Amino acid sequence: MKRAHNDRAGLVGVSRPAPVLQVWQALNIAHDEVMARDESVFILGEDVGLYGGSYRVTQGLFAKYGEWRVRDTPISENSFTGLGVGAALVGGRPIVEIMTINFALLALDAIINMAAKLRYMSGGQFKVPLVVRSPGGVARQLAAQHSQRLEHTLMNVPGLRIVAPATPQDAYWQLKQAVACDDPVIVLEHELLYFTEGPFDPGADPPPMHAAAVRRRGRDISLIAWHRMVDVCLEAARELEADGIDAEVVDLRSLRPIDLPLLLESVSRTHRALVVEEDCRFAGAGAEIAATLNEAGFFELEAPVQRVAGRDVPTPYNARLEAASIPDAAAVVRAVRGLLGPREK
Amino acid sequence: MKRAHNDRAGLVGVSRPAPVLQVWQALNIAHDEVMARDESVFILGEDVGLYGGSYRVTQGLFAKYGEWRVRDTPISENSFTGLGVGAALVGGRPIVEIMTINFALLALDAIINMAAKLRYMSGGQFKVPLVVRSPGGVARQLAAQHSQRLEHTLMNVPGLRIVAPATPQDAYWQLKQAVACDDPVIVLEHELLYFTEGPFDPGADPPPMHAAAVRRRGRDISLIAWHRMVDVCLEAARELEADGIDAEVVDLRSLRPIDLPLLLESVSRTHRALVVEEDCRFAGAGAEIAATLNEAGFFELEAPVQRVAGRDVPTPYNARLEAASIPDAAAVVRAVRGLLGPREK
Amino acid sequence: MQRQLAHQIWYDMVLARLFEQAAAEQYAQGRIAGFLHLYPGEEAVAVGTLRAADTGDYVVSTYREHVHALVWGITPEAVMAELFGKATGCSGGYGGSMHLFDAGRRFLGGYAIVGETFPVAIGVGYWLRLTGAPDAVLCYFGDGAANQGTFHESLNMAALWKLPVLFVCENNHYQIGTEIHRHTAVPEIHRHGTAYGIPGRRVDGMDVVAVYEATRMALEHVRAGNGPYLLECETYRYRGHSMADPGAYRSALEVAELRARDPIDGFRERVLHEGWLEQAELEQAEREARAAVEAAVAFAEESLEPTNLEQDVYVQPLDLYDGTKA
Amino acid sequence: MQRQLAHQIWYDMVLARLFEQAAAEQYAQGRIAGFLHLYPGEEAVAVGTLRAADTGDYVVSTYREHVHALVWGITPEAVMAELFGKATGCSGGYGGSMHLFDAGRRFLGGYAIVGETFPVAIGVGYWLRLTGAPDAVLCYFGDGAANQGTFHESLNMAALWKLPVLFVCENNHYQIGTEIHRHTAVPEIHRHGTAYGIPGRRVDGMDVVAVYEATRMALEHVRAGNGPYLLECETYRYRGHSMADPGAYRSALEVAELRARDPIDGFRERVLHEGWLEQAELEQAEREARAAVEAAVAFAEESLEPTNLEQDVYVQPLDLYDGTKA
Ligand SMILES: Cc1ncc(C[n+]2csc(CCOP(=O)(O)OP(=O)(O)O)c2C)c(N)n1
Ligand SMILES: Cc1ncc(C[n+]2csc(CCOP(=O)(O)OP(=O)(O)O)c2C)c(N)n1
Ligand SMILES: [Mg+2]
Ligand SMILES: [Mg+2]
Repeated sequence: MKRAHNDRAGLVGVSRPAPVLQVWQALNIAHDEVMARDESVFILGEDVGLYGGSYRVTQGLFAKYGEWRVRDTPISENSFTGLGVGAALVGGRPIVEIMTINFALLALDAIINMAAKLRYMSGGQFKVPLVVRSPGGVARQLAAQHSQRLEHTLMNVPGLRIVAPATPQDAYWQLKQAVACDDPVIVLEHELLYFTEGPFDPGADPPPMHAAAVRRRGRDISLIAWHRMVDVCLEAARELEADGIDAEVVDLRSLRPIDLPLLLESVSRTHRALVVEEDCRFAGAGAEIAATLNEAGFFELEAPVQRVAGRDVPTPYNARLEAASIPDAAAVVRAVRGLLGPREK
Repeated sequence: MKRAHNDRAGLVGVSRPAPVLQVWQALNIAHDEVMARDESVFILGEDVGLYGGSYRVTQGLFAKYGEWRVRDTPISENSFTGLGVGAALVGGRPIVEIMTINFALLALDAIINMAAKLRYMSGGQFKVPLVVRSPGGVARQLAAQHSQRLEHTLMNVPGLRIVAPATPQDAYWQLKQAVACDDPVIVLEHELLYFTEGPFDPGADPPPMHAAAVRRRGRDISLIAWHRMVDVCLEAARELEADGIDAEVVDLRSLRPIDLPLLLESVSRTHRALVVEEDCRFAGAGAEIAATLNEAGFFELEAPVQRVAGRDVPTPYNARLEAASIPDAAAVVRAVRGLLGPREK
Repeated sequence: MQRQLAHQIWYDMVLARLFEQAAAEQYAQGRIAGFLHLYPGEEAVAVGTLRAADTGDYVVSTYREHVHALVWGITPEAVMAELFGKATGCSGGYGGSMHLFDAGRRFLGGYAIVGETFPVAIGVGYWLRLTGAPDAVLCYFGDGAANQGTFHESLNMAALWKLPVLFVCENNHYQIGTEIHRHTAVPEIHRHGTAYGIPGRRVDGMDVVAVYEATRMALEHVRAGNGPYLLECETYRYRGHSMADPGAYRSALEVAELRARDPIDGFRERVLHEGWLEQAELEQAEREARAAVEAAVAFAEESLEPTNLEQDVYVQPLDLYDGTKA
Repeated sequence: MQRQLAHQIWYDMVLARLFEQAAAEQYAQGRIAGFLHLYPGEEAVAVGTLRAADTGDYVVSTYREHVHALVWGITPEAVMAELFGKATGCSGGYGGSMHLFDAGRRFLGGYAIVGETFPVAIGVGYWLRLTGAPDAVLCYFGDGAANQGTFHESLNMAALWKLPVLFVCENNHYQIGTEIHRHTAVPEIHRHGTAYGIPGRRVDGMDVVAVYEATRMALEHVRAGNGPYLLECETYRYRGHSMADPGAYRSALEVAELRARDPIDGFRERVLHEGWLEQAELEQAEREARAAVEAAVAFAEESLEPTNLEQDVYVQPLDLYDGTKA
């Protein structure tokens, strides 16, 4: 017997429409919609089909679209990502899921040396409408080899676009925008956000794919973050209220490009900024954000942009050490006090 | 008949001692010395043996030390780099040559997920005395896939050390220090520097492996660079003299860690800094240097650290476009004038 | 089979099963976290191969390596404490379930990226050849790992340079939820050796005696300087891929059929039938194993956690500016 | 063999040889830079295989691909202009010798990282299967490339999903300075197909007729829905690996022996012996080829250079702050 919800686009893995969804559900719906609309879209990756994806994102799609459009692959990351590149050159719009970003280290030749460069190297003859999705970040005690963050590596690559949705609504919008885009887009997802709930309105008008969003207005400092660190900043902002500090929280949503106009507008009001990132501090993504904002926002900033970031260590397994290796709200609060304290008193 | 110079350590590929050597010769001598001294050192890579290395660096060593200590490998970058990791765990001191850094994209799992993490993940049980050498950078019209720079990617990895020698003397010193080091060290070489000449004194005392060096003293601005951009800065500094601008030029020599104390000392005298890098600007190595220097040197700096960097494009084949894609002395001069001009007039 | 060996194997197999059950329980109670990959059903492979090896040999394993570690002599205490993330664990609490190490015992991990065991193993093999050491390397990998590029690259180099590596495929027919016929064009993994001139064979991985004997032969080949060997052990995992996987892609029938060929039950019958050991001895060993596992859990629980986040990133620490020292 | 085909093949082979000679000269004169990998000695492979293909097929080649491009119909002008880095080149001067492309002709490169052709080819093959198109993909690679992990990974997927890909090994016995017995344990590359159930054969790559016929058969197999095929062409390059390589690792004797089996000389003899063409026709074709190459050089020289550095990085340009717009 066919499950009724398999027949309606937008609801493959989710049993009924709801104003509140989890991130994986929003991604699932987005996949279904783009696949229903455009036959050139297909998905490939490890266990995306029969299994439905490690984080359920592709649940139900294999049954609905069949094995040629939802393809379970062997453990051959470089080659199946490169398969996506080849198919994109000749008319396909592949969505490659790399099971976790840790395994993307094996596929960087396909991403960096092929997907990102083929258009330019061919003098503009090809488009490469490839989407590579991958969960990453520090989750729950997955240890050093499974807690990678590759933002900094991918950000440096001309030819790529990178989005980093943190909410169900953004995940839905940005995945659809990524698939519609004729350039290769990396969709970085965070392993701890898949089961986060949030408001969801498929009918709402999306902002541009690379626009940042102000999640909380504030006067005294701009906290700049993405993925899970947005929540960490919001929590810190609530704590800082007690000190009479009114923090603005910006969710970048995109890492290449960075929405610099929005950041400049924000610091033109707050005059101070702190980048909060999960990745190791040294040469992390935050370095680029801080360096550019210092240059471009010089006349607005009262102090150089500071960073609160992960410690420069591989991620330890032990829970306490793991927690200590990445920023939490307390660390953000401390840094903000350090930045504002001496000047305000 | 045995060639006489094969019998003397230090002169395998070079016919007689000289006060002036090219970078490849200095590297060749360093290899020979460490191999003669320590039987646990062995070299592996594509064409490092019979052929003597693409840039002659390992010339003569195959004949002298035999195939087990100078091993020609198949084109299997991830596995032969991983082979180096395995051997390093059990007592070997392998020097892996990755023919060019472009191919290191294939070996990043071995470097990042294994070499850099094994000591930490094992609770400190292992040392990983692995050296990975690789030439990179924009050379002469090698086009997008062969003009990669991976500084930013490797810099972000806890567990790695990175050196970037630009002179024969530094190449000699730093390779020997890298081999002596019990941590994995990446030796980034620049393809256009192998045949650069410079003074060479094997008896001189080396500075610490990660120390930066002031190549030119100056009062007005600190130009911070490494590899080929050091020469570009020196050339710019000479041009700037005409404007009455006295630029200091710092050769970083090391990218993880960065010699921050030296940079701070430099800006404490110059009060302005410009990072000059060949890599693409967005999220390049310069971002980290600028961001940290802005934070740590805030009270010394009169303006935020600026960057002159490669354009955010894949490297084009055409010679003129290629030249336009990376900084030259004129670009550095322009940036310095932009930085100093308005304030001095 | 010698009495003593039979006893050892029996104890190993029972300990393996009980240890993994305890780990599952501790995970359910929240004392173990992360990805936990268990071994029930596959015991005969680790036990049969490792009991055939010499203590001078090196072992390179995957993220499903608790049993390899135990058979190789890492104490249940040290393994369980590692799963608990304690400082007394065999990786000091820094590695966890997927990264067990014991340098002194030549137990080299514990690799969680599929396909990493191949290059590490040939690296050790290369070093053994270079130094003329008599030892061998046992390199474990799953059926799914055989599709990773490193399999091909490393087996070629192993063959080319005649490295003393025994490649052991733990073919449990699944790559998480993907059955072998859906991930490998030629699912007889041992046959892949022909592309490198590496001899190999398939053995019933549910029969510990068969695995033991095949390993002895294979290691003789390897030690004699003939280069690598590829031993494929057909086996089955009873549980999902990890604690996060309910294993819904397999039919109950399939699981039941395979459970009927349980390696522990099979060995018990064999032992009693051949008269290698008495029923009472088996029971006594089982009690000892159970006590060992209980002691391991207690030890892990009581142990302290590691406290130094920055330790052992480098042999000589680096001093990176972190914004707090200015 | 038909007269017309024989004529075409003759012209292709001669053009190939003359084009590469001209490229070498232009390189020596500094009009071409970068890495320049030439094809003399190997002509029969590209010509024999590509003349057996249909225009609807896709071609995926390496950095040693000038001749593939020429045979596939990219004009000598467009190829030479690309080597000169001119805007009229087949990649607009952005790609150079190693990155020739022609989207309209389904010529998909031009990959300079060894082993990249495999995943690209299976990607195209996957798309062809998905859309039910009748076309095939020709995927070129060298003997050295067979040791890259992507060879293994991609051939497995090609076999698993029966993708219409003809893998053509240009086995010239060298990976730059490393002879095949020193880089591959089983140097009969076509035999590697057995690890994936992919049929294959070895053919004399110095004999263009043999290559042509083997390719016809192989493509029939591929087009009939049987999945991939692995054709190994044994050949030889007369020059060093690239213009930077003097080729000192080979003996003069070895080179002389192979030159004695020159594919162009061989085909000339065959053509005359079989009476497919007259001597005068051969000479006439040679004159035409020579004229075409001269015209190509002149065209390349006169052409303008590309001027826009930032063009075509993206379909929709990104606006990254670069420090000059503040
Ligand atoms: C390179 C890489 N890709 C994907 C994964 C995720 N993953 C972990 S185990 C596994 C399946 C491995 O199957 P197999 O090799 O048969 O070993 P088994 O788990 O069955 O013992 C996958 C896909 C990984 N850890 N590494
Ligand atoms: C991944 C990678 N490693 C190394 C190189 C450098 N390199 C270029 S061609 C080549 C040899 C390739 O040999 P083969 O595949 O036999 O092709 P041939 O050049 O003989 O046609 C090497 C090592 C490269 N381009 N890519
Ligand atoms: Mg398996
Ligand atoms: Mg070759």
